[in-house]
Formats: sequence, structure tokens, C-alpha cells
Amino acid sequence: MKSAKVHLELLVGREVHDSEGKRVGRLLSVTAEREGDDCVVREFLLGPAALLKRLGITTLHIVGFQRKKPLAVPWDQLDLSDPERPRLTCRADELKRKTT
Amino acid sequence: MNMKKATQLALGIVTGVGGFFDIGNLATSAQAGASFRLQLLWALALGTILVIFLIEMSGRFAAVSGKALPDAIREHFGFGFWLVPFLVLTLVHVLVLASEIGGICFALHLLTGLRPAVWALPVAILVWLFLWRSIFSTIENSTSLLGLLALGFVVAAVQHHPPSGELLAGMLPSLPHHDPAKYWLIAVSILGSVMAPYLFYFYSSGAVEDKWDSSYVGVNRGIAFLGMGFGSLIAFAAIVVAALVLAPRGIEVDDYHQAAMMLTDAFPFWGFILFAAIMAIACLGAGIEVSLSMAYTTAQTFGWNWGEDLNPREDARFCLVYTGAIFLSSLLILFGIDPLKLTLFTMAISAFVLPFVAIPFLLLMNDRKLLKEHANGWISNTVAAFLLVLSIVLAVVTIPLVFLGGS
Amino acid sequence: MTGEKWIANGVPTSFVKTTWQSAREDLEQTAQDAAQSKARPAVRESLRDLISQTRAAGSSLRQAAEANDRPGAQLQAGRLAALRQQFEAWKKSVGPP
Amino acid sequence: MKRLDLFRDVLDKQVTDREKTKMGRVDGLVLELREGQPPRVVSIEMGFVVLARRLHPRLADWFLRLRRRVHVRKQACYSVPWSRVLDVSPFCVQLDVEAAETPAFDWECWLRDHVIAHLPGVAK
Repeated sequence: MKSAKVHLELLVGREVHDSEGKRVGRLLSVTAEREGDDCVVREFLLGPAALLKRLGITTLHIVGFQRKKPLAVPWDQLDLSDPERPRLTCRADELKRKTT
Repeated sequence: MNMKKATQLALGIVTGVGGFFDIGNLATSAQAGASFRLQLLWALALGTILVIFLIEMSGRFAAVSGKALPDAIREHFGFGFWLVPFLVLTLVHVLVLASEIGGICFALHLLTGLRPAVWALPVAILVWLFLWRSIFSTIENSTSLLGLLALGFVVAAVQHHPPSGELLAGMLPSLPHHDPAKYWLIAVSILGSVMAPYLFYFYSSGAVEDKWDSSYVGVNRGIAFLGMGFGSLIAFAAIVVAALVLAPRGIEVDDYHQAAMMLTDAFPFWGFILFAAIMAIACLGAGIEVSLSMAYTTAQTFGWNWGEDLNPREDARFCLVYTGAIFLSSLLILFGIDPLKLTLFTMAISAFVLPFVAIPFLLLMNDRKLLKEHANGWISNTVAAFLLVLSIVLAVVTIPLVFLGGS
Repeated sequence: MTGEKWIANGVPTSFVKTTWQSAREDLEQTAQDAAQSKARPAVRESLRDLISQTRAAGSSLRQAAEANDRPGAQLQAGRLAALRQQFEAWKKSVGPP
Repeated sequence: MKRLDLFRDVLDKQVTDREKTKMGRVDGLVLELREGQPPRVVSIEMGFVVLARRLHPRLADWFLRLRRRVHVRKQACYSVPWSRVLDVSPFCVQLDVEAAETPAFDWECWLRDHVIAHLPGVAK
């Protein structure tokens, strides 16, 4: 697979489904770490707040909008090959519960 | 409170007083007083309380985060969310700027008899020169010091001995006895003129220009309460004068000529000249603030270099925004649009776009990560929430009113 | 009110001219509305009469101001004030538009 | 800042050059998906066409067609490799570049030389 390029700004608030097509949440945050000159993605945070997407709000730190705790998805469990439809590489409940 | 802060507080209050009163307040106050005597004072009182809180929040946000409002809104909510309000508010600001320029032109028309349209270009050049040659602090202070002239309304109002009973009654919202559409339209226009969007973007950008930091929160609160409070006093006085001079003569203000004689009872000889001078200076100060506010907002939206203290060579795009805005809006006056009708229509539209201003406030001021302990307390939050509800009601009500009220 | 203020030297002559000019535009507008209105002919007639008298008084006030003739202006200002009274009375008799 | 939230701390952030001169905003971020390795941030993108694409792809195409006829900037989209990022702070993303030499300043310089220079009262 050649190294595919993805435009992150187009993924803001994009709906994410799991391997069986079940809706899991919206992409609200991408956590990364700087290593020397590089910056490597560690995990993605999915949130329930659909309103944030319509308003195009990129931050989830807004009082009162976080009913359910955002779902942390390690980098290797989200397939971004098709940016239009990001999908989990497994079922929602199989997500490794990594404590961030 | 060291010396530097004390002077900044004093200057801030003067700017608040001088900068508050503009063509929108003058037109809506004259109309309110002439048509409904003191019955609409409550609208001005409500607007003043809200604007005091909003100005305080804008200043506090800029002082603590070091970012002006447009800058922070784009960063926090993304380009998509900010683009629509940005375009809408830019259009409103062009109309407000045209009204301010129209005000100066009309004042010169009063003094010289030449049609306002004749003055459109010379006035545009005057406003532009103010911005092009002087740095931020001189602009802010010079126009506001001159703006104190508007206290002439307060002197006139006191001389007319307004009936205190009617004054107090006016402070409470009441239903109109005649032509309700016009009553509510003027009420909405008063709110629109008091809570003009450019005030907040200009004030927060100014706080960044003056390099405020979180130790300025106290100064900011003083400026917001005293500056805006005294500033609204002038608008109160304008309503009182119109109510005691024009209303008894059955004169309704649908043309600035009628308003021009408001001060002639109190000051028989130079009342007319004073009115024209106040109108010109208030509009000049406000016109400069609006054009600067547009330049700040645009530059911050796209991340350009900005700052009134920079030489035009260093921030070409920033300067060209206000240059373009000034001459574009002066065209409206050049084409002979009636300045008063333009002002009243603009004030109503300012009320209509309030939700675009209110929503970011509620969200931004609660960002604990950025504002830490200076984030909104429950009082500011309730006011911001109330404003949001009010602004949505205003947005729904304004358009039908504009057609019904026949502005 | 303009006449009254001009006589008291409160407003410049140019102001009288421009105020009268914009007042006349309003008068023409009212005259047109009256012509098209479906009110009873007698009512329309009395309004048209009031308007023409106001037009005459107004322009003579303007001429008086230009000729710096204070007594003349005083006379016209009085006529205009009386006409306003009649207009108020007419409005009451006709009831809300 | 070690850990970054790419949306909140980088996207739409004010960009400045070595001397803290403001030169635009982070309009876009490009990730590179690598086989068996975490995605890597490749570059920052700035420019109207990037913004337009965020609103609607067709808007971006229209904008590019417009550029063929009239354009000031050498490239529509100015992309900066992530390695040039000096620092990411709450205020700005600082790049190890000189603003005036980058395409981000093309408009600024063009307007300065062709418009501002001709206006009165400006030191050449």
C-alpha cells in the first residue's frame, strides 16, 4: 500500500462506523506526540456530540456538551484509507480499553 | 493599581463615554423621544446592562487569553463555523460605517446647506486620514475626548427638568398606546444600536493592542461599568430632550432635519451648532472604530499581520481592508441614500444579527482551559444565556417589524 | 418649529431652505397618498385644501427668511402653526388612517 | 508542548515566522498513513484554496480555475513540512521560515508594492 495522504481538516467531526457498519461516534480530536522533527498520531477521540459537527466546532472542551465520555480509539484501530468513511478495524466493543 | 493602570482606567472610561454615543444612538433616541416620550427608556436601560457585561467579557477574554475575539472564534470553532457570521457581520459593518459617514455628511449639511451627498468623499478621506496617519492610542483618545461634547445632551436634559414620575415609569417595560409596530421597531433598534457588534471586536482587539494581561481584569471591569454606564447616560439624555422638545410640538423624527433642532430650546443661540458638532464628532469616532473593527476582524480571520501601530508597509492587507471599507460605504451616501432611513434600517439589522455575536460569547467565556479562574461566573453566564435567548427573539421579530414599522 | 427658531435667530437661513425642501417632499407624498386614498371626496377635498395652504405658507416663509424679513416670517410661522392645529383636528375627525 | 490535540492546538492556529511575524493560519494538515506504523503529520497547508476545499470541493475547483486567469501567488496552496515547525504554543505555530520569502506573503508584498506604495504619506 503506497503511503496514502489524508487531509485531516476534512475529517473534523466525520462520522465513524465500526467494522460491521454500526455508528460509533464522530471524530472530535486527534492526539499526537512530537518525536524530534516528527509528529506521530497516538489515538483518536470519538464523541457523541453531533451538534458539534453541524456547527463545525473543532473543540470538545465546552461545558455541558460532553454527555457521554469520548471514546478513545488507538491509531491502529481506525482505518482512514477512505477519508469519506473512516471505519474501525474491529467491532466497537472489541476496542482495546487503553487508559489514556 | 499602579499609575499606568490608573491612566488606562481613566482613558478607558473617557473612551467608553465618548465612543459609546454614535449615529445609531442619536437616531433611535431622537425617534424614541419624539414618538413615545419617555416610554422607551427601558429598552435603553436593558441594552446598557447587556452591553456592560458583553464589553466586560470581551476585555477579560482578551486580557487573559491575549487573543481578540475574531482570532479566538476562528481558532476555537474552525473556519466553517466562523465564515457565515464573518460575512454577515462584515455586511452589517459596511452599513453601520455608511450610516456613520452619512451622519458626518448630514452634520456638515446642517452647517453649510450643501447636500449630504456632496460631502461623502471629503468625509471618507478625512476618516481614512485619521486611520492612515495616526497610531491606535491617538485615535482612541482624540475622538473620545471630543466625544465628551455629547454631554451637552445631558446638560440640556437637566435644564428641561424631566418629570421624575414619567422618568421612572419609562424605566419599566410597558405596552404602547399607539402604533405598536413602530414602538417595537424603535425598541429593537435601540437594542441594536447599543449592542453594536463592532464594539466587542474593536474593544477586544484594542485590549490586545494595549498589551493587557490578566492583571488588567479589574481595570477592564471599571472601564466596562463606568465607561458604558456614563456613555449610555448621553443616550438617555437624548431621549429626554427629544421627548420634551419634539414630542410636545407633535414632531416625529423621520428626517434628521427635525432632530436638528432638539437642543435649540435649551441653548437658544448655539444649540443648533452644538447638535451638528456633536453629530459630526460622535460619527467620526464611531466611523473610525467601525472601520478599524472590520480590519481587525478580517486580518485575524485569515491570520494576517495586524495592528494599528504598524506602518502601512508592514500590514498592507490590514490597511487596505479599512481603506476599501471606508470608500465602499461612502458610495452609499454618494448615491443619495437618506442617512436617517439607512441608520434605522442598519440598527434593526444589527439587532437581527445578534445571535452571531451572542453564541460565541457563551461558548468562549466558559473555556476553562484557556481562561482558567477568569472564566465566566454564574452571573456572566446567566446574562450571556439571557442575551442569547433575547437575540434569537429579536432575530425572529425584527424582519416583520421592519416592514410593518415602515422604517 | 423651524420658522419659530429662525425668527429667534436659532437656525441659519440655509437650514430653513433645506428643511422646507424636505418638508415639501413629504407634503407631495401625502398629497399623492390622499389622491389615491378611497376616503370620502369631502374628506379628500379638505385635506387637499390644507396641503395647498401649507405649501403656500411654507414657501412664503422660505422667501421671508431669504429676504431676512422677520415680521413676514412671523406671519407665516403663525399661519403654519394654525394649519398644524387644523391638521390635528382633521386627523381626529377622520379617525385612524 | 509534547502531546498535541491536532484539532484544538494546531488546526486553524495562527502561524508566525522566526521573528513572530503573523503569516496566516493552519488551514490544512496532511497525514501520511504508513503500513503498520502510526500515521505521521507530513505538512501544514495554508491558502484560500485549502479553505475553499474545507467548505466544498467544487468551490476549490472553481477557485483553482479562477487562479489560472489571475493569480498573484506562485502556488495556490503553500505547504510547509512539519519538520520546519519550531514551536506549538497556545498563541501560535511558529515556523522556521522568513515570512517575506514564502508564498504566504505573496499577496502582502504585491499589495504593498503595487497599492500601498502609491498612496500618499508612505515612506518608500
